[in-house]
Amino acid sequence: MSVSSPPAPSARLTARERRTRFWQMVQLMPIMAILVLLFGGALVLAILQSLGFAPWFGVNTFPDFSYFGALWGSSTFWASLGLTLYYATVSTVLALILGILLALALVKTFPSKTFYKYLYKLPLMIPYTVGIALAVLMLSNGGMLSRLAAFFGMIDDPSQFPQILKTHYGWGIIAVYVWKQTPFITLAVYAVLLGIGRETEEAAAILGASRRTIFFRVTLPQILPGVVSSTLICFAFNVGAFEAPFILGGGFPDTLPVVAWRYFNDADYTLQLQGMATVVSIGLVAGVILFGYLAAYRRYERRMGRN
Amino acid sequence: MTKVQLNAVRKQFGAFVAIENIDLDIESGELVALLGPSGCGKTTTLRMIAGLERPSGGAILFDGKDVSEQPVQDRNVGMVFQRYALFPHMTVEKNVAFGLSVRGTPRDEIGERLEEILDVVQLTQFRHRFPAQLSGGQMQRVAIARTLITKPSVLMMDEPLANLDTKLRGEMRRFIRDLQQRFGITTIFVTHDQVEAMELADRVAVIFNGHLAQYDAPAKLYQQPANLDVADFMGASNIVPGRMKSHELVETAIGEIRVASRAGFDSGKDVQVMLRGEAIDLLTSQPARGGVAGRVVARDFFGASVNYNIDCGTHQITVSEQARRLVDVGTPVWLSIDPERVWLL
Amino acid sequence: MTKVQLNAVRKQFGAFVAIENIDLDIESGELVALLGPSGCGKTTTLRMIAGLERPSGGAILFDGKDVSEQPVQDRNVGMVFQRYALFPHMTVEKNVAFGLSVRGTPRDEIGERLEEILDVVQLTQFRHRFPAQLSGGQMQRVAIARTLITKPSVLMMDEPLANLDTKLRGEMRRFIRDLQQRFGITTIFVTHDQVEAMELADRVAVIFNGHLAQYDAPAKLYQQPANLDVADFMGASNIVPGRMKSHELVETAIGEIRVASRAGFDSGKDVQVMLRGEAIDLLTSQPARGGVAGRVVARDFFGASVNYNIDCGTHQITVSEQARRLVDVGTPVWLSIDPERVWLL
Amino acid sequence: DTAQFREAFLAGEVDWAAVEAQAKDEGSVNLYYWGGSDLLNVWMDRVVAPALESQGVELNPVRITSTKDAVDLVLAEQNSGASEGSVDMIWLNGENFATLKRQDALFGSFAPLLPNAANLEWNPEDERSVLNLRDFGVETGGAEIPWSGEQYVCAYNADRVAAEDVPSTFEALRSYLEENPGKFTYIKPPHYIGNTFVQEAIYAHNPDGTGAEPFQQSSDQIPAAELARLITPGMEYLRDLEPLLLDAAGGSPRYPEDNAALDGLFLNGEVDFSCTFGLYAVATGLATGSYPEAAQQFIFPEGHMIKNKNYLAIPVNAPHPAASLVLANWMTSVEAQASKLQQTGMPSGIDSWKLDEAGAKAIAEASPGLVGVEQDALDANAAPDTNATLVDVIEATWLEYIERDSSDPIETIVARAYENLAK
Amino acid sequence: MAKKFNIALSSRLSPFQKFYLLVIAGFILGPFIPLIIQSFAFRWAWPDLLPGTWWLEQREKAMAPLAWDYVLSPYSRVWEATVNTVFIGTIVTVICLAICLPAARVLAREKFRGKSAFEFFLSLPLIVPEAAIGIALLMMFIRLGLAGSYVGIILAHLIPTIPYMVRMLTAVYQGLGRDFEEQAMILGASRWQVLRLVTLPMLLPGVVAGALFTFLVSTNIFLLTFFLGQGQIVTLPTLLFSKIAGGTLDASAAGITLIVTLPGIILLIISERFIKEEAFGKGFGN
Ligand SMILES: Nc1ncnc2c1ncn2[C@@H]1O[C@H](COP(=O)(O)OP(=O)(O)OP(=O)(O)O)[C@@H](O)[C@H]1O
Ligand SMILES: Nc1ncnc2c1ncn2[C@@H]1O[C@H](COP(=O)(O)OP(=O)(O)OP(=O)(O)O)[C@@H](O)[C@H]1O
Ligand SMILES: NCCCCNCCCN
Ligand SMILES: [Mg+2]
Ligand SMILES: [Mg+2]
Repeated sequence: MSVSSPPAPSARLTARERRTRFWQMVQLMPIMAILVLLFGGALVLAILQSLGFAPWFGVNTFPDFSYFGALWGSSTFWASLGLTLYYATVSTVLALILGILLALALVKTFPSKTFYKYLYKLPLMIPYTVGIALAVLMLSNGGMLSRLAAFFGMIDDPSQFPQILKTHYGWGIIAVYVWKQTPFITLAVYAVLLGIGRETEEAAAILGASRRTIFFRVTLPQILPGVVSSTLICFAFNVGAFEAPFILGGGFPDTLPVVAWRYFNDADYTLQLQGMATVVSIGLVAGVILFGYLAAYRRYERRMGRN
Repeated sequence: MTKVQLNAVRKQFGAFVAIENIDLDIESGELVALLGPSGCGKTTTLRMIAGLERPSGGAILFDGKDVSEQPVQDRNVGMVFQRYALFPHMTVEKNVAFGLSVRGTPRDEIGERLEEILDVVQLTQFRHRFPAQLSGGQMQRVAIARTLITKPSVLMMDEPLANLDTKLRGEMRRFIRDLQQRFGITTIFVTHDQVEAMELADRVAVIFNGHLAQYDAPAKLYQQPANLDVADFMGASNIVPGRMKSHELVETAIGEIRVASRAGFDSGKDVQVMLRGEAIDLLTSQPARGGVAGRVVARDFFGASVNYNIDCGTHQITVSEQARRLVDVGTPVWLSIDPERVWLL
Repeated sequence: MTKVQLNAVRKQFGAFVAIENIDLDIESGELVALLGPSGCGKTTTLRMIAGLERPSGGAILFDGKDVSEQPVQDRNVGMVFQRYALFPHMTVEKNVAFGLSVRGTPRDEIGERLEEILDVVQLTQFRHRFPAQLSGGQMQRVAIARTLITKPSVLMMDEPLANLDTKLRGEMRRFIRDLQQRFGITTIFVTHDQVEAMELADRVAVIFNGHLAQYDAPAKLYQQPANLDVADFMGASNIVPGRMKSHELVETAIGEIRVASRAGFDSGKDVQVMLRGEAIDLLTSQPARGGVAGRVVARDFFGASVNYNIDCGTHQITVSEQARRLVDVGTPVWLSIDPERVWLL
Repeated sequence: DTAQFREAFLAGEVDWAAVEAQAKDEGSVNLYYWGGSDLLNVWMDRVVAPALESQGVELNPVRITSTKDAVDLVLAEQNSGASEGSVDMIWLNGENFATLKRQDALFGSFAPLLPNAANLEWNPEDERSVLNLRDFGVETGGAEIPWSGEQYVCAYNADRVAAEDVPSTFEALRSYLEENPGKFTYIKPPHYIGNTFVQEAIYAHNPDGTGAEPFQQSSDQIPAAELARLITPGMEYLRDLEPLLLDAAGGSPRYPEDNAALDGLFLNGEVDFSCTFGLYAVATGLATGSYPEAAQQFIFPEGHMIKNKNYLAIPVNAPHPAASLVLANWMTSVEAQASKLQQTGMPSGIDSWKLDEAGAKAIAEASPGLVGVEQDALDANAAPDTNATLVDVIEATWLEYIERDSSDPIETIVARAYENLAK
Repeated sequence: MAKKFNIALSSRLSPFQKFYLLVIAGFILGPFIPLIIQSFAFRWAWPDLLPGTWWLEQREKAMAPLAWDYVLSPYSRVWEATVNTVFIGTIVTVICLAICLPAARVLAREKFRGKSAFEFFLSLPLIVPEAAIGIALLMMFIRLGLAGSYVGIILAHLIPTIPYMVRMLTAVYQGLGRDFEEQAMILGASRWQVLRLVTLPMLLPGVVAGALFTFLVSTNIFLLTFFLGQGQIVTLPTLLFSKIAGGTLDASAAGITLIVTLPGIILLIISERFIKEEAFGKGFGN
């Protein structure tokens, strides 16, 4: 990163300014180092490997696009991609809707509010794996809901219970993401809601707007920044997460991270680079979609006159 | 064009009583100011009239009809919020048109009324700007236009000028009064600035601690405050305790002061004598009769006027004069007090 | 007790010139106001004097010594920020003692000076409160005490009263002037309110757009502004263009006006005639000689004074009077103008 | 240093006392093992660690979820050029051993040099030595030492299946499933338990009727086309079975990821049978509550019940070679094997005929016992593993042909797998 | 009419919202009921609503510790994993705070060329999945000898946490304004005194929010820890993953799941009082 210096009236000032710039750099240095060396380095390494540069496995055919070719050329990749995006999108949208509804309820005053302010943050505080465990216990064919159905005489064999986990509809995965991420989005939206206050809503009411109109035309546009950044984070996580689709997914075709995992775990080492091509593809997909989303959002923001 | 009445209106937040039995009649087309110190309940009163807050007791009548059960949206009131509450994501135009467009007013009509109102508030050239791109005074005008375009029958403004500088504040006062008079809208505005209240309002309601302390025309309020609190809040500079010697004479620590006789103020009664700085003439030579003696101890030059602090022994008296001649600090002076303009409390 | 000089001080932010060659001499113990519209460079000037901003050119001298190289911590200046910048996590006491305790002043001495200063600003009983628990005026006093306790040789205040209501503002002005005089501290304060500048300052520096427009005593500034901009900013209500008919007579659209003769204003010269509202007497009958005829079109009652708008044909003239008698709107009047108090530009 | 020690030891120049002394110096040993069994984890901490402690070595039991992780680590560390890695010992068998061997990442032929090597049959003349000398058909060369012996056994839930309905052949299984669709599944290849089921199906459907025999050769010895011919009937059987498997009615059959998952299905009655490596799985499953109370073992598939061993291997870059040897030696002691059998249900890996009477008795007494089958019947129906190189091919074929439902003929798929393997 | 008024702008809940809140409570808390039961079960087969055999009935007969006996024994590694998780989370939080504070200050207050590019790069880790860098990072770390070490895991955890921390701190710095620091300087405070006496205490809500989030993200990370821990370093998410990877839960897995939720609950109870929700809003206000 280069530093700029406006036209300086005297040499003494430039020296002083240079000192300021230097201190700025020093302060930015540690996070730069971590992100450039570790994060950037790992990204570059992953890309290099997916292009055939892996001398430590005795492979060096760089640049070799055959791994991407093989990957993108197979229909199962696209099926996996479709599933990955499907799970990520549906759960993000559901979490978003539930989260906004919850945040809107939380700004109200009600007797058990303190309790709810603890309650809604609970899933935020505990790992995804816990959510997965809970899903297994509740939703599997041998799980609690199935047993309740049997108790009420609705089914008499676990196989009659509608399949929620281990299907390509991904209800289990979606349930876990929604369970875990609704609080996250709620927190972001609730915080933004507190920040904007209720005055504009009241002004709209006085001007004759109905509750619906107030929400869609006054409240929502104002909480949009919070909504956008929290959904971005959740969506990206959902695209890249492995545990839930691995444990709760419907098997072949798997989501891309699970495909990559299977490649990495296969005793067959030739699949390692294929795995790298897969993870790089995941990164690309997440990147492209999020950039698209962000660009659209920025355009919207500009239209709204912000920035 | 609506007569607004508050009958014994109360408001309680939990155990805290914010408004205690306020009665207030506002005539159709009148401009009333709610005046009082911070936290006295001005905003709360306004919000109850608007329907944003539900009274804990009493009734609010519009043209004699109880509106307690009417939702905000149906009261046809307008409100300009203290901090404008402009929609930050809408242009000036969209902000102003909002009230019409949510009512489903036809596009053409919205367009027409928009042109008209933007012209009145002189914002036509800023119509495509966003609130963040406007100055304080412009935002203020957007807020007013947004409210006026819906032709409310009652217009409310909550400290509409609190954030503006002196010059802009002056302009906006004039502007608001013009508009209000032009459309004849019943208007209630909230302020904690007595000068503003007096300049703008037909009548001023002074509220202390949720109680209505006085409700009168500005001149009356200024010259004949109902009690010491009001007097103090209205900026009465000189209040001297004394005792009536006769109907027309008060004995005070700074000397005897002649007053106009008034019912209820009989000989022997302990009173507070309120002397407005501009009701006192400063004489540099002892007058023939009466006149309180003192010495100038400080002089504040305000441009148009000068304030003198006169040491009269036990009390310092402030005297306000047109800035035509300047009396130096240290000069011995005599105060000549017009009996008609002394107020007893 | 320090004389402050600005010699051709400039300040540039990137390509933008915020301050253009300002020269300013502030005598030891003097109270100077920096006055000007928003964005003119007042704060920037103050920050350069404090050492928070480095001038792009010119020199700042304290008692004749260039302090350009001295860091903030060593200049022994005090500064009261516009929004007080009280440390919200410290009590009144901690806030006030901060400057001493970071210098490692012994506990005993801190204690003593704390008592003393809290007494002066009358905050002893609030010493254990946090800023959030104080009123505006109390916060203001904490900010001042926090600064004074370090015995700065130069005290700076940036719009210290901008957030206070009328009553409190009045009290604080008086308080600041008392303190400043008691300690004799060289004081510079920033304001955009001309009334405040005139009331408080020994001299006022008017800044427009980074230029020093005028630097004079308040009365001079008010009555004899250096140019139209200053006149306008100082709230001159009536400015009428005209042409000198003789040394002592100006021909204007509202009639002939008699003036005191002044060098440089010769017959035939085009001038602007500035008439202060309080320099005009309102007569309800035509005077013997001169007198501009008009009709009252508006009356604003301010309590202590009344403003009349007089329609004089092509111009409306504002006249300010003590509120002793009230002339009704519509009354025909004549303006009597004191030649000594007419200012030509 | 470690490399010198290795050479000296393999050359027989270091006597056991010296090994023990050096182990004390090294002080600790990092054992990487699949940590998915509570019972085994407890045993490691409760029995192995103190035993090593008494020899002056601290056991660092590293629980991993996939043996491949440890192999990866060894290879990556080996490739980074450092002489010492971080893995001292890995519990493994089959393909993972083959990988390490192929990459020259093994310590060398240490097993026969251990004092407790006496508990194992090394004589190639003796047929019973085969599982000590060959692992998935790959010669162990003494670079790994047997730790447990296992056999692939199925169990049924007697509350849900009548004894006469219990299948003993693949055909009977299909008939059962036609009556009771969805009540069976097997673990998903490439998990080794799933692979094993596939291998048994292939053995049973060997068109030549030679069962496991041709699959003992490596891929070098058996041409792709030939292999394809041999496995086609088995693969076809599995493909035909798919619509009868768990959840197949809902669209796609469900294959559990590991045996914990299969146990769960079995316990809840979602499936009626559970097949896994586990001679004593039912006994231990009943003892831990993870099997239904009425679980019984049965002979299936007749004549093709794969039996094998699993091993402990030392990587070439083991940082604590002497301590590893001490650990390996202790693990093959009667004491270790008996307590392992008793506390975890894992069968003994040493050969009972090589033990003295007391030793043999200790092992026998430690056994949790078979449930519903006899040892003789198990022995009678035993079959060997498939060669590791063929496992890769069969696994790839299953993934292509069954999981991905490829329309390519098996021959093509196998040929492709051969090519990939050659890369 | 009266009803409509209440709905229009009241600060009270609508009937739908009341119902919704109950549903949410069920959704969040409901699954914990079978979890708790399972942790005490010995054998709990379908379709029983309660275990057929309880752990306590079998406790004496068991060949090894079962259920809570196992979970609470050292064999389960639960304690080790908890200590690791909290230790790593704490160190990551402290380091993250230490390196993000100065950077956030610069980002909030200064302008420099390339700033927007830098800010964009800063949020990349939020959108690039961990899976995409995990294996490559592992290879780097193996080479550096950092695989399976605390240092390695802590370094890796900094990647996804820095963006959160920087966002929150930058937001509060922007809200803070320079006034306070300048005032302190004018009053004679040194750089260090300014930081210690004024800046840090005033940044506290943002620091708390940022630290809490960093800690949460760190203690939630599975994949990076799993790859880089190499089984040597077990944290609560990796321990639990190993237990439930197959998709079933036995009693000890249920017990461990419960233990894994404990630190979060404790943290929630401790921190809720100090949390200012608005502080999060600033970080996500974009
Ligand atoms: N929602 C509420 N809950 C509790 N008390 C409240 C609430 N709203 C207002 N109050 C209290 O009621 C009193 C009146 O408040 P109100 O806002 O009407 O004051 P105000 O006169 O408008 O003051 P200001 O000039 O400061 O705006 C205050 O003491 C305030 O603290
Ligand atoms: N750091 C900066 N970078 C660029 N321009 C600046 C900077 N600081 C101030 N300015 C500009 O310099 C001019 C003078 O600013 P300054 O803050 O001194 O105004 P001011 O007179 O104090 O105004 P106000 O009354 O609104 O506080 C303004 O136009 C402002 O935009
Ligand atoms: N690792 C990033 C996770 C982002 C999605 N959810 C946020 C929850 C944080 N605990
Ligand atoms: Mg208010
Ligand atoms: Mg300023």
